[in-house]
Amino acid sequence: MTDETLVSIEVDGRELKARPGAMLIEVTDANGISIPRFCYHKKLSIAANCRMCLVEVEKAPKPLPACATPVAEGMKVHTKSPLALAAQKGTMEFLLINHPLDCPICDQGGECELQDLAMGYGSDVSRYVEAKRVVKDPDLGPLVATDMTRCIHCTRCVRFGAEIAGVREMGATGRGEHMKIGTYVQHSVDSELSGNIIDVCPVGALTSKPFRFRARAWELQEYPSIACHDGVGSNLAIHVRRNQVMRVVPRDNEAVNECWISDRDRFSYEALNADERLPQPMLKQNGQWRPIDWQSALNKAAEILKQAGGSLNTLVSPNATVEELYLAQKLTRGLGSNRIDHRLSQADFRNDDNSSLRWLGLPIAELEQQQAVLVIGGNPRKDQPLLGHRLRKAALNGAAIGYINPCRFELNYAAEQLVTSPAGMVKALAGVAKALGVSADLVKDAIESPATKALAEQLKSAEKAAVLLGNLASSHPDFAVLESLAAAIAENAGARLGHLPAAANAVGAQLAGAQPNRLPGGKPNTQTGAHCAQMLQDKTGTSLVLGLDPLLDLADPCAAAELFGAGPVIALSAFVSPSLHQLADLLLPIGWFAESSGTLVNAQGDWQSYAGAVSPQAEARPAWKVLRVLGNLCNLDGFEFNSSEEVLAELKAACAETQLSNVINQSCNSSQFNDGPLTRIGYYPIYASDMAVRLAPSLQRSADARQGRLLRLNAKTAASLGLKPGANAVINQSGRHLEMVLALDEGVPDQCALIPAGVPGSEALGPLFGPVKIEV
Amino acid sequence: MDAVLNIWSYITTELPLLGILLKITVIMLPLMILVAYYTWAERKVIGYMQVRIGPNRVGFFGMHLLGLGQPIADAVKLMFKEIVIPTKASPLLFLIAPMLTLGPALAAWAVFPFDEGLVLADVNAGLLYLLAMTSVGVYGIIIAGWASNSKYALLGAMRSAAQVVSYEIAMGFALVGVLVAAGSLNLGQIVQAQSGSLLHWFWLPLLPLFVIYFISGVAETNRAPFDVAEGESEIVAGFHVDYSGMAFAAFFLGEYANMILISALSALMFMGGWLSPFQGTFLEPAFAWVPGFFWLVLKTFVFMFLFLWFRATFPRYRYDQIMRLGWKVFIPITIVWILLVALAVVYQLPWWFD
Amino acid sequence: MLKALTHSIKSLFLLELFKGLGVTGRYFFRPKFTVQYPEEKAPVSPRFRGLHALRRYPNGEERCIACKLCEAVCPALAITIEAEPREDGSRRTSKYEIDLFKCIYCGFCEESCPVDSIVLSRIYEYSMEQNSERVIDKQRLLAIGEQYEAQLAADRAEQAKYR
Amino acid sequence: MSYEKMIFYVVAALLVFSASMVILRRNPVHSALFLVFAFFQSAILWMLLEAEFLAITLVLVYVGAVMVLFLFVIMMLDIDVAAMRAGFIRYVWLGGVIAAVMLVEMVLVVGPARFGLEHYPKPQPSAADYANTEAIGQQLYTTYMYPFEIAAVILLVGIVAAIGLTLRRRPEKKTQNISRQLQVKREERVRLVSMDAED
Amino acid sequence: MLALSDYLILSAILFSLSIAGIFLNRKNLLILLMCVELMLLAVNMNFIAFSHFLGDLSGQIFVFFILTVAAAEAAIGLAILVVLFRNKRSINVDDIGTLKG
Repeated sequence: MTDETLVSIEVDGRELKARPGAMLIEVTDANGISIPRFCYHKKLSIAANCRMCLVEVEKAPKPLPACATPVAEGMKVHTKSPLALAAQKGTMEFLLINHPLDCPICDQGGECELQDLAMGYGSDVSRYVEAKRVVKDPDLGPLVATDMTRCIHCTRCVRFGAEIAGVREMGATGRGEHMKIGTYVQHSVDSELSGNIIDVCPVGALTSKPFRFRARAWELQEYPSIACHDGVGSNLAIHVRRNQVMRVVPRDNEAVNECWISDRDRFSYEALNADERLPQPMLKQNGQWRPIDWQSALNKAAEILKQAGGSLNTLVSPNATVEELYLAQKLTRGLGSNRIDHRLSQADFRNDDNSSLRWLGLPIAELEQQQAVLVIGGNPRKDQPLLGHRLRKAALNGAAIGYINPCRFELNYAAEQLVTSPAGMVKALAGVAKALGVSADLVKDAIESPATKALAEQLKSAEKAAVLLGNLASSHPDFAVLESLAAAIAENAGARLGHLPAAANAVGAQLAGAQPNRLPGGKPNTQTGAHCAQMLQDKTGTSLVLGLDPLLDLADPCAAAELFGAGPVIALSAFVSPSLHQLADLLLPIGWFAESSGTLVNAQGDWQSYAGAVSPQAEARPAWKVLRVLGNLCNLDGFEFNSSEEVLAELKAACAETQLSNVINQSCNSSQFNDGPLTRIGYYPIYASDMAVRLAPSLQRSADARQGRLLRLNAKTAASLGLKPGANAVINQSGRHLEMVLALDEGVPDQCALIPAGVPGSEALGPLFGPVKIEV
Repeated sequence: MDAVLNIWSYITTELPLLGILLKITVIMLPLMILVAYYTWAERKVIGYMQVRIGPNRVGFFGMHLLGLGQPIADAVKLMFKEIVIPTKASPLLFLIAPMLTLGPALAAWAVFPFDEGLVLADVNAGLLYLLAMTSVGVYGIIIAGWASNSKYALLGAMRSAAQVVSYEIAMGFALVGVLVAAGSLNLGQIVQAQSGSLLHWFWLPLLPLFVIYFISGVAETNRAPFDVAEGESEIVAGFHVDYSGMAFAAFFLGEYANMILISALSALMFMGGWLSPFQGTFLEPAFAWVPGFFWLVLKTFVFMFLFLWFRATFPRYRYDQIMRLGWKVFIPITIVWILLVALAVVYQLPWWFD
Repeated sequence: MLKALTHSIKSLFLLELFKGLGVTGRYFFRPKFTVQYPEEKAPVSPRFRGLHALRRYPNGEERCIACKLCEAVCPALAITIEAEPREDGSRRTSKYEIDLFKCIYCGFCEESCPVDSIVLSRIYEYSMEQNSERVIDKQRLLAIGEQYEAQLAADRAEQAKYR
Repeated sequence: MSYEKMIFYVVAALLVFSASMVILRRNPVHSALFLVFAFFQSAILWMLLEAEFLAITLVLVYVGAVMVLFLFVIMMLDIDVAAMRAGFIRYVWLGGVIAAVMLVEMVLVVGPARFGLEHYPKPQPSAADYANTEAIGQQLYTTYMYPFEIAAVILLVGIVAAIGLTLRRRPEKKTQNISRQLQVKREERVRLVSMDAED
Repeated sequence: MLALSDYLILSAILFSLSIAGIFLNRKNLLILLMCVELMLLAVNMNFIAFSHFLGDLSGQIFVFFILTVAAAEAAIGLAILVVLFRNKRSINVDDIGTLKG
């Protein structure tokens, strides 16, 4: 923008240049002039209902709210003039009429915007002698605590729900003295971004329930960190008191998470102090667990590893840091094995040899500028909440969003959803491809319909378009075909191809070489090895698992149980779970998240490093140190690292010339999956995505977690099986049984069952997609 | 009574060694008790001067008795305290030092006449012996300071040793005046030389020497206002900072025994010793029955009280001022006065020196 | 000249020293003011800052609301507070400890308390035999508060107008 | 064995012991303290020889003054003891041999053969009113008047020389003149100046 | 009865010891000074013994003078030592030559 288009205004005697149409408060904020405010929030619409930002504008008859006054050429503004101050003081007095003076018991005390401004604008004694208003607190669920008497009706939470979360959960009822902010009808706030209303609330009306009363703002030390649950890599600030993580709040980063974070990132810290933390190394002897000291545990581990040699299976969590992944692959390859993988839920590896390094395909911030997006097999709203939020922003800007899914998901914006059975997804996608004129090989089974044509047309006509493969696509048994088709569609429609990574470090794991076909730096590896599915098929050898649950985190728990039953299992884990207890032979406690330093590579390829905020609990040690020592004890070269930075530097050097790209060299067109009489659609619910999340009590109490534990069928299928909603149904897959409560969901196609993975009991099931029997 | 005297004379004549030991005990025991109660008196007197009442709790048989049991209680407590020997200290010297302080202070009493002829060893060079003994007392201080292996202790020892040695000169000169006036080194003869009346006592002709002698005595014993070695605020407690229990108590006993010695010597050499203050007046016969020992003790007590009175009154001198007083004031005055006294003796000027 | 002369005479005859001795000598005979402590006790001000106590409301509810202002204001870092919601959901401390060895009895905690919960009582005669007893916990603080509530309440009421 | 003899042998043994400690101890403070001890033993022996004045003077002058001075110097100087002991072992045999030879020669000369009791019988005990101090004083102030004066002058020279050697003028050192301070007058501290008022 | 020779032999032993001491501690000026004092003590012992056994006070008078002069000697000796130490941070006899000029 050139200078000519700017208007010049004068604020408190300072000449300022401003974009025409900008609100006064934006200009003053940008120039470091502070104007008090409550209802204004830079990411929310303007309400101008708190009146705290009243300023004097020359030639205006009354003070004007700075948040709702557009700048005009030659405007003269006084923010500190007697008139402005009197107006602000008056506003403050009105606000304080009904605000309780309970700062000492208010969790916001010490970081409260009202408290801060009252210090400047409030008076010592209230002139209001009447009784104060009392408002009953609505129950907003397990995450957000309320104290609505303190509410000053800024409506930030209401606007957040309507504009950001996309769910009109909060609202104001009544007028004047009787105005209340609540949920209309009694229900909890279930949005996956609901925690952000804690941050936007300027007073202590909405506070964090897990954090409730546990610490005061001034006791907390802040450490920057990175979220480790999804591919966004949200920037976090960890608040620590006496070496204990008390809460997690967002850090602004416009390129990644703006100023929001998902509830999963915000509340998963509770797992740090869970009872399931592994306090010290444990060894299983004759079926009995007994604690041992670190030295003998490490010696024992090294002994097992040296014995295993080339037959070692290493399975690493894609949420682990690149340092850990790098050391894990170095250790595995140093021992002569190339059996390492991080793609735990992927079923189809046929594209391993002809695909490049998968990533989002475009910067996160550009998602919201797309005009058409086709999401194949994914529900970004729940799987990558902030990517979902970007897509919602795009949709609100008029973009056409299309989904091809084995199930209809509840979205918070208008989108075209094409729902078919899992095998039908390939055909539907092929239909889209055909409509775009993709070559015959790929589209031989294509089913064309008006819907596919419309999707194709949207992509074709859009200037900026993207084709995104989600979690359900990557765990689909025909992932290679879906990916090839998506690539072809993207190419033909002039769109960009991208993957929505399921885990925090899925991109980084490829760069670290934590898969058999990639060396560090993403360089191709031709040495024979075994990927995850191969290992599950071979069912032999010693296993080393890092940061994952050996059953719940793998696509096929039944096969996994056999694999881990075959040989000794060494587990590096921060937590102990029933399956670890049952299958592992040696448990080495490691630090998780805030307890060690590390680096995560997010969906758009940002390397984001963080330092530890607290020391690991009990005898736990940072995982990279454990791996380093194991390398030393196995007499391997190149394990002389003194800090995680040194590990990172070595990996970064290997990655110096690596480019992320989603190019597919050779298409795969042979579908290998067919629907059965009743097909399972397996998915990981939002609060079952990894071990830590499963152990965060507040998240597990939330509505999403409850919903995620249900079996879903449509009414017709249920009726044909003789099942009633709310009844227990017995799921039978791979000869094992699991009882689950049934819920009806018309979004599920006929002859399909939506069955969650990663929830308690699901370790008894087989692969995510496949035939399943359901009985009464 | 006669039986006791008989046994006494038998022991002293037939078993001289045992006799000497007995005599020593007879002198030492009351002296030690006096030392103990001197500490009590000090706390009491200073307390009174500061409008307090001082120790008043520990008594005997359940009665408070002005706190008379206090010294005993203190002694018992000190006896049961551990003597901590600092690391890298010289253990032998560390333990010898307190004895070296106490020893000379007690040894000096060997030549002290308590009444006419009532003396353990009637040495001709008694005065010289006293000087020798007081000068040996410095060793306790120096060795304690050095053996503690502490900077504070060493600094304190250096200070107090230098002070003691300096004031010994003034003190010695003052005693030379006495010697010249009395014409003898024998303490008994010095007292005899003062015989006559209150005005014949040496305090009058040797007034400056008397004052200097007593003040030097205060300085010599490291008492207030010359207690820079103590100097709580600067070197903690001087040379005995590392001492505890009985080792510390020995220093304490030595200091108080020295104070009593100085007081007794002042009484002896300037205030007529055991001579009655009413000698030569009409009251002399009326007090003829009073034993000389009583007068000596009375006079000694007056000086002992003065020690306490000084401590309650005067603020501490600065170290350089102490040295200045000793070297630049006292020594010149004593030398001049010795000259005057010598002249007076030679020319037999007034009646004292005839 | 005259002044120098009088000064020399004064110092020669130690006049000032004798004056000093006179002063102390006079006081030797003055009546003594000593308070015979265990039998007699000096009066204690209502503002006296002695042993800490946690008070309760007359209905038995503990006053402390875990605002942690005392912990924040304590210059000696003697106070340790842990808080969490009580079973009924109200904000209460789960741990309230004062290290009596660290405490300097400045009374800031009392002054900062918005609910008059932590107070410094008039108690100054207390001792402990074990080092670990120096940390007094919430139970003991409340017990002290209950025991001396009448006195504490009276003192607060009397001082209310000056605060 | 008589008292006298017993005392002599015990004291002589202690004297020889402490004298050898003076030369053998590693720490100069210990050497000095053993020397003090040696002086005490000598004083006792001198008492046996009826030289009570000199015995007390020995204690007074040597123990009370000279050795205190020695200790002062030793303690105040930060002496590297180890360096001082260098060559100790090397010269042990030389010192030992020379001392032994000298000792043998001297004992041969002064042994009982020439200076035994038969040659020099025990002198008569002096009279009861005999005072050693008085006798020495008598001699000093009569026969030996001039040497006495000379000795006094030598002492004075010693004092002056010692002070002259060790006195350092330290210009940076600040001292105060107390009597001057006490007699200070107001005029010396405050100077009243009349100045024109500035606008 | 104690003979004169007893005293003379004792002083001979003392004298020999101090000679040995001078050889042994030839670097330490302090010990050297102390050995000299010890030597003078031996000499004094001789004088007094002779004085006693010959019944002549002159010996004691001489000892008196020796004491006086020796005190002065010790004072000056120590003064020189202090000056040496102040300049050289050492009391090694070898260094004393460097005090010249």
